[in-house]
Amino acid sequence: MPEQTFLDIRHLEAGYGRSQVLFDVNIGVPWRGGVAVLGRNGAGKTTLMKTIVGELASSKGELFFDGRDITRRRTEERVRSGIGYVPQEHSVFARLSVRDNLAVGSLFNPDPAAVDRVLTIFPKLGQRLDQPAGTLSGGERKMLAIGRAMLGNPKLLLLDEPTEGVWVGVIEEITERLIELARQIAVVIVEQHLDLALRVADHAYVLDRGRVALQGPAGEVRSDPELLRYLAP
Amino acid sequence: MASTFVAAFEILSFGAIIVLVVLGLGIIASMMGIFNFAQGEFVLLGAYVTYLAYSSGIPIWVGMAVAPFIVGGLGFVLEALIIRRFYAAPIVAMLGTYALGLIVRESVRGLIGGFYLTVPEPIGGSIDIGTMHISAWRFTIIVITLLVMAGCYLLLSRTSFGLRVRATLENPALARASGISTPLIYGATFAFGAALAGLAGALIVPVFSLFADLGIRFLIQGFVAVMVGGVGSFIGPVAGAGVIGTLSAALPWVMAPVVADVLVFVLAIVFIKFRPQGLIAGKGV
Amino acid sequence: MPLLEATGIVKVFGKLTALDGAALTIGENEFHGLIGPNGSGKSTLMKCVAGAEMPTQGKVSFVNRDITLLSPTERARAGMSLKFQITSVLPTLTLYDNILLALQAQSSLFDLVFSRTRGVLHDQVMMMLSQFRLADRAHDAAAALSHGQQQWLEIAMALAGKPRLLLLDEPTGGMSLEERRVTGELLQPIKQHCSLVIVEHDLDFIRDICDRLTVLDQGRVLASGTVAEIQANKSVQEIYLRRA
Amino acid sequence: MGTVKQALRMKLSEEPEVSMAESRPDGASPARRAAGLKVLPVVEGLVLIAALILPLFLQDYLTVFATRVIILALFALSFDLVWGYAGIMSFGQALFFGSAGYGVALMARDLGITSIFLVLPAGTLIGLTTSLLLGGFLLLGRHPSSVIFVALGTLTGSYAADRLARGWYYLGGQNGIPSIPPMSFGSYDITEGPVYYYFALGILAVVYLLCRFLVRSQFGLALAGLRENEQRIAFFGYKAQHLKAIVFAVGGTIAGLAGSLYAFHEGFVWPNMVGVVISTQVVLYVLFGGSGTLIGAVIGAVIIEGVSFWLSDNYREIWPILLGVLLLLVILFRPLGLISFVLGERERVGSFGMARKEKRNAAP
Amino acid sequence: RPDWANAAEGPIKVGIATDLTGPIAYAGNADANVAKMVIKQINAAGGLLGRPLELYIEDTASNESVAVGNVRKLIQRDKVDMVLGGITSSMRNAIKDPIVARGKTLYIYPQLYEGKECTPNLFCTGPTPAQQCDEFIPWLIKNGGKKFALPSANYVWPHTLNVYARKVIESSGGEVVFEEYYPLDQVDFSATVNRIISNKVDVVFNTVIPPGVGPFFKQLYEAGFLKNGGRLACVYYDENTLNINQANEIEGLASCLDYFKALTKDDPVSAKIQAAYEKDFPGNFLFAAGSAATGTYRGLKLWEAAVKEAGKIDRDSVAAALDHAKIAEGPGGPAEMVPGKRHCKMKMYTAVAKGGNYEIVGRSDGLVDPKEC
Ligand SMILES: Nc1ncnc2c1ncn2[C@@H]1O[C@H](COP(=O)(O)OP(=O)(O)OP(=O)(O)O)[C@@H](O)[C@H]1O
Ligand SMILES: Nc1ncnc2c1ncn2[C@@H]1O[C@H](COP(=O)(O)OP(=O)(O)OP(=O)(O)O)[C@@H](O)[C@H]1O
Ligand SMILES: [Mg+2]
Ligand SMILES: [Mg+2]
Repeated sequence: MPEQTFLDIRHLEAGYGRSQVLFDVNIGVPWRGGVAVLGRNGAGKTTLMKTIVGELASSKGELFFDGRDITRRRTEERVRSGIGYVPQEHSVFARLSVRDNLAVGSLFNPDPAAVDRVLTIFPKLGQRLDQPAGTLSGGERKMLAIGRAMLGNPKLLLLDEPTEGVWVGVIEEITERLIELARQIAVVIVEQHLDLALRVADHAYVLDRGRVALQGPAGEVRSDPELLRYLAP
Repeated sequence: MASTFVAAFEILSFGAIIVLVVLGLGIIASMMGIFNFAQGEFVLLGAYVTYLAYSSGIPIWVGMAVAPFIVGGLGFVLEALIIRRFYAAPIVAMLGTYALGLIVRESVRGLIGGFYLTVPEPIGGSIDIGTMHISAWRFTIIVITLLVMAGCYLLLSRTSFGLRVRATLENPALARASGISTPLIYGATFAFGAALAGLAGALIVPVFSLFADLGIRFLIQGFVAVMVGGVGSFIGPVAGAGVIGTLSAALPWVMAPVVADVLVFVLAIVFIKFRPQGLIAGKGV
Repeated sequence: MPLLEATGIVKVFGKLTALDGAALTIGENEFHGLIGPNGSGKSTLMKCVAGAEMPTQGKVSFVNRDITLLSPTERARAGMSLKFQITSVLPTLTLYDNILLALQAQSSLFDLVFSRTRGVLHDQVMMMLSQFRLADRAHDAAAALSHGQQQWLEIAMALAGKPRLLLLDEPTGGMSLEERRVTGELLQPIKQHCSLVIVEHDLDFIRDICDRLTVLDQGRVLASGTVAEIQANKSVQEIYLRRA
Repeated sequence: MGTVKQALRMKLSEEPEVSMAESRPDGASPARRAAGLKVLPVVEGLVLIAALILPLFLQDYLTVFATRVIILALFALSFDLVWGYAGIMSFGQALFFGSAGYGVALMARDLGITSIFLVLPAGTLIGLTTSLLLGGFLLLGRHPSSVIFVALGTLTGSYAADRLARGWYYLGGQNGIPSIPPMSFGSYDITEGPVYYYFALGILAVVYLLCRFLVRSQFGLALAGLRENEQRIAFFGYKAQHLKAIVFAVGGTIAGLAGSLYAFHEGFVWPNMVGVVISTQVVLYVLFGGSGTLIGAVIGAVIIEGVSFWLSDNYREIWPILLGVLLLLVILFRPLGLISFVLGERERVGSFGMARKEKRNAAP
Repeated sequence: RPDWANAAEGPIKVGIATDLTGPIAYAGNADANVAKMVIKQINAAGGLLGRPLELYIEDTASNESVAVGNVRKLIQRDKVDMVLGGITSSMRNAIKDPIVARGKTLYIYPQLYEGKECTPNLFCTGPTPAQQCDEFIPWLIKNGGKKFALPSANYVWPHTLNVYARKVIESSGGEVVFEEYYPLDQVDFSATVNRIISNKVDVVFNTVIPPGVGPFFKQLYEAGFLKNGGRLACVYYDENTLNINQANEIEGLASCLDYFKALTKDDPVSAKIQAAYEKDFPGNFLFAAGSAATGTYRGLKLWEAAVKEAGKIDRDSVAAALDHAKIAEGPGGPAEMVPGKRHCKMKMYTAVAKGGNYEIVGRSDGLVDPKEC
C-alpha cells in the first residue's frame, strides 16, 4: 500500500483562525503521476495546497509523505525532504532579480546545470535575468515561479494554477513538460484549464466547499455529469 | 597643506566611525526591514563589555575582540524571544526595539552609575608626521572599518547567506517554501547586525569614553544615513553613513557648529525628498 | 471621434523597450480585446493609458482631451477605471467598504465629511456585491477571499465608479470556464454606457464579448480589427503557433 | 506549535495574505457581530464618567497632574488621527505641539496677551500653519512619499526645531521660557486645579467627538483606504496626497491646541517640547493604547503617564527600566495595544456599512 | 521615629528635587546623599525648633515635565516647607515657578551657575561667575598664557559665563582668540582642535560638557596641545568628572571651585564632612563641588541657621532670616549670604589635576563676593 501512496492525506481539516475551510479531506498521491484538484473559486484548493506544504497548520488529520508523518514538520523541512510548491499568489521574490530568484530555487540543488535547463524551457526568462521579478509580466512571473520550484528537484511538485495568465503557446509547452515530469515524480496540480489538468493527471479530485465531492480517474471525472455543477459559481 | 591633510584625516576618521556604527543598523534595516531603535544600545553594550574587561584587568584588546561575540549572542537571543514577533509590523517593531533599548540603556546607566568612564586605547598616542600629529587609534579605526566593510561585502555577495537573507525578508512564506529556514536566517542576521554594533562600541569607547547615552547619540544620524544611502542594499547605508559622517565632521570647519548640526539633517531630508531611492538605488548587495 | 486614442506609445525600461510605438483606439460603447504573448506589453499599455506608468513617448487622449501627463487621480475623475493584473484589494477592509470606497471616490470633501452620500450608495453597494455573488461575505475582510473571489471583487470595484472606460487586465485569471461565462454575462450590460478594454489569454472568452481586437507582439501592434478579421490574419495565426 | 505562530502572525500582520476573518464565511451569526460591536461606546462612556468624577477623589496636586494627562491625551489624539487613521507616521508631532506652546508663551511674555480667546486660537493657528508647511513639503509632490520617509522627515523637522530652540536666545535657549502667567478669561485667571481640569476635559471631549464624527464619516473610509494602499485609491479618483495633507494639518491643529493648553498649564516651555523626546512619547501613548481607535490614544496617554508617575514614586532608581519592561510586555503580547483586550479586530479596523444595515434590519 | 516625632506640630518637611535618573544622575544622587547625611545630623542633634526633620526626595529625571509634576507632589501633597534642588539651569527655570510663585514655598538652588537669578524667595548657594573667574583667570594668565580660546556648549550657562570671563580676561591683559558654541551632544571636535592648535592658543577655557568634553580633551591631547605647553581650564571639573579622560590627557587641567577633596589634608572641617559622607555613602557618587554636593550641604546648613534664627517655619520669616544667614563651618570653609542678594559668599580654590588627582594651587583670601543681583 505505501508503495502506492507517496503523499497520503488523511481526514485533513484546516482553516484560517476560527473559520474552517477544509473538512475531512482524504487524498492519496502515488509515487509517480499527476493528481488534479478541481473546484470553483473559494472551494479550498489553495488552502489544501498551503496545508500540504505546511504554510497553514492543519487542525485535524494527518499527512504522510514518503512513509513519514510530516503533520508537525515545518515548511522548510517538508520542502527539503522533497516537496516543491508553486503558490498561486506572491509566487516570486518581487524585489530580487530573476537570477537571484533562480538562485534561491537552486540553493539545495548541487547541479550547476539545473538553471540552464530551466532557461531552455523558458527562454523568455533568460532575457530578463537582471530585472527585479516584481516587474515581470504576469506570464513571465508564472514561468519563473514554476522554474524556481523545479530547480529544487522535488519528488512531489505542488502547482497552484501554474498557467494563469500564461500565453496559449506556452501553456502547451508547460503541459508537455508536466506530462513528462509526471512520469518521473508525483505532481499535484490545481488548474482551471480542465483539459490541461486532466491530460497531466491520471486522477482527479473535485472540492466543493472544502469537501471532496467527486473523485476518480481523470477520464471518469471528466465525463461525470455532476462536474460542471461543482465548477459553476 | 599640512592642516589640509590633518583636516582630511580628521573628517575621514569621523566618517569611518559613523560608518562603523551604521553598518549594523543598515544591515538590519536593509535586510530585515526593521529600524532598530535598540541599535544604539548594542553599541553601548559593546563599549561596556570592553570597559568591564579593562576594569577587571584583562587586556583591552581582548575585551574588544569578545565584545562583538557577546553582543551578537545577545542579539540572537533577543531576536528569538522578542524581535521575531514584529516582522509583519515594522512600526510596532520600532516601538518594541525602543522599549528594549530603554531597558538596556537604563540598566547600563545603573551599572555605571551615570558616570563618564574612560577606557584607554590599546594603541595610544599619536602618529607624528613632521609637525602634524594624527591620532594612532583613529587611524586604527579607519583601517578596521575598511576591513570590516570588505568582510561584510564579501559575506553578503559571495556566499548564499546574503541571498537567503534577502529572500527571507522579501517573502518569508515563499522562502520557507524554497527550503530556507527563516527563523535561523532572521536570528543570524540580527545577531550579525548586533555584533557589528558591539564591535563599533568596543572600538569607539576609547574615543568617546563610556556613558549610558553613548549609543543613542548616533541613532538619529544612523537612520538618516540609512535613508540617504538607500534602504535595501548593503552598500547604500554604508555610502550614506560615509556622506553623513564626513559632512557632519566637515561642516564645522566652515561654519558655526550649531548651524552645521541642523544643516546636515535638513540637507539630508531635502536630498531624500528629491531622490527617495537614496544614493544607491537598492538592488544587489 | 473615438473615446480613447493612444498613439505612438513608447515605453522604455532601462535596456528594454516594452512598448515600441503601440497604438490603441477605442470607440464609444466598444468592447475591445487586447491580446498577445507574455511580455508583449499589454499590461504596460494599460498602465500607460491609466496613468500607472508614464509613457516615454506618445500621446494619450481621452474624450477629446490630451491626458498624457495627467495623474491617475485625474484620469479616474475623467472617467477611467482600471483593474490591475495582480489583484490589489484593500485587505483589512470589508468587502462592503472596498466597494463603498470605490463608489464614493468622486464625492466632494464636503459630502464625504458629512456622509451625505452614504444612504444612496448603500443600495448600490449591496447590488454590486450580490451581482458578483459576494453579498453573504459583505462583512468579511477582503483578505479572507480566495484568489478568484478577489478577482470578482476587483471587477466589482472597477465597475463601481460608473466609468466611461473600463480597463480590465486579465479579469478572469484563475476562473473556471463556467465562472468566465458568468463574468462575461455580468459585463454585457455595461455596454450601454461604457467602453471596455480587456486583456485576456482565453480566445473563446474574448471572441464572445469583444467587438474588436488588438494584437500586440513585442511592443508593437501586430494587427487590429474585428474579431473575424483578426482570426483571418496570417501573422496572428503565426504567433499563436510560435513558441514563447 | 504552528497554530500559535500562525495566530500570532495573524494578529500582527498587515499583509494581504493573512486573514482577519473571525467567523465562518457562511455561518456568520449577526447576533455575535452585533454584540461585538458595542464594546467601543461602552469603553468611551466609562472613560468619560471616570474622567468626570475623578477630581472628586483626587488631592489637589493629583488633579493638576490629571489635567496634564488630559492635555497630553488631546495631543495623543492628534497623532492617532494622523497615524492610526491615515497611516502617516508623524514622528515629529511635537513640532506642532511645541511651536504652539512657544508661540503662546511669547505672546504672554512679550505682548502680555493671556486672554483665552486670543491665545487658544493663536496656538491652534500656529499648529495648523506649521503642519501645513511641513506636510506640504513632505507629503505633496510627484513621488508618493514612503512611510519611513515621512517618519524620518517629521523626526528631522522636530529635531531641527529642538536644536533651533536650544540655540536661539530669543526663545530662551536651553532654558526655555519660564514663568508664563496664567491664561485669563476676562479678569479671571485660569490657574491649574479643578477649573483647568474641567476646562481641558471639555476641550478634549469636544475634539474627541469631532474626530469621532470625522473618522466614522465617509471621509473616514477614505482615510482607511489611504492607510491601506495609497496608490490604489488614487486609481479610484481620490486625491490621495491632498487627503493626507488635510489629515496631517488637522492633526497639527489639534496638537497646536494641546500645546497652548500645555504651555499655560505647566507655566513654562522648553526645547524638549518641540523635540524628539515628546514626539516619541506621543507615539508610545498611541501604540500602547491601541492606534486606530480614538479612545486607545486617550487610554494610552493616561496609562503611560499614570504608571510612570506611580513607578517613579515607588521604584525611584529603576523606574525607567520597569517602564521599558512594561512597554515591551504590552507590545509583545498586545501588539495592537491595550484596547485590543476588549476590542475585536473588525471593530478596531472599523467598517462603514454596518450601522446602516442594522438599522434596516431592525426596521423592516 | 524618635518620640518627639509626635510633637504637636509634627515634623518639619524638607523637599529635595534632583536628578536621580538621567544623564546627570551621578550628581543628583550625590546631592540626595548629602541631604540625607545633613538631615540625619540635624535630627541626631535634636532637630529644629524641637521638631524633627523629615526628608522628601523626588526625581527630576533630567526631564522638565516629569520634574514639574514631581515638584508639585512635594509642594501640594507633601506640603514641604522648603525645596532644595535642580542642577541644570533649565531645570531651575522649569521648577522655580511651581515652587516659588505658584507654590509659595522657599527654594534653594545649590549648583554653580551663570548668575542673574534674582527671583524673590529663591536662594543660590553655589558659586557664580564672579566667584569662579575673578581670581582664577589672572592665575591662568600667569600660569598658562595670554591667548584664550572659549569652546563652549551651546546653552545659557556657557554663554553667560563667557561674557563675564571675557571681561575678566581682557581686563587682566589676556586676549580671547575665539569663542565658539557647539550642540550639547557634539562629539567630534576636529575643527575646533585645529583652530586651537593653529592659533597657538595658550589657555583653553572650556565650557564644553559631557559627553563632548571627553573626546574634546582627548583630541586636544592627541594634537599635542599639552605637549606644547597649553593649559586646560574648566570651572565645573570636579572629582566626579575627573575620570572622563585618562589622567595623562588632562594633566595640568585647572579648575576653580569652592571645594576640592584635596582640602581634607589641611582643613579638619572639610575632612570631617568628607569622612562622614564616605562612611555613609561609600559608593561611586562622590562628594564633589561641581556636582552641587557642597552647595547642597551649604544650602541646608544655611537654612538650618535661618530657621533657628526665625524660630518659625513659615516662608517669609525663614526667607527674612536666610537673607543674612551665616555658617562658620562648611566644606571648604565658612559661608554667608549676602544680605539682599540671595547669593552666597564663600571661599574659592584653584586646583590643578596631577596624575588623576587635584592639587590645590591657590586659595582666595577670605570669602569671595558673588556679585549678583
Ligand atoms: N486568509 C484567509 N482568511 C480567511 N479565509 C480565507 C483566507 N483565504 C481564503 N479563505 C477562505 O477560504 C475559502 C477557500 O479559499 P481558497 O483560497 O482555498 O480557495 P480556492 O479554491 O483556492 O479558490 P480560487 O480558485 O479562487 O483560488 C474561501 O471561502 C476563502 O474565502
Ligand atoms: N518596471 C519594469 N521594469 C523593467 N521591465 C519591465 C517593467 N515592467 C514590465 N517590464 C517588462 O516589459 C515587458 C512587458 O510587460 P507587460 O507586463 O506589459 O507584459 P504583458 O503583455 O502584460 O504580459 P503578460 O501576458 O505576461 O501579463 C515584459 O517583458 C516585462 O518584463
Ligand atoms: Mg486558489
Ligand atoms: Mg500583463
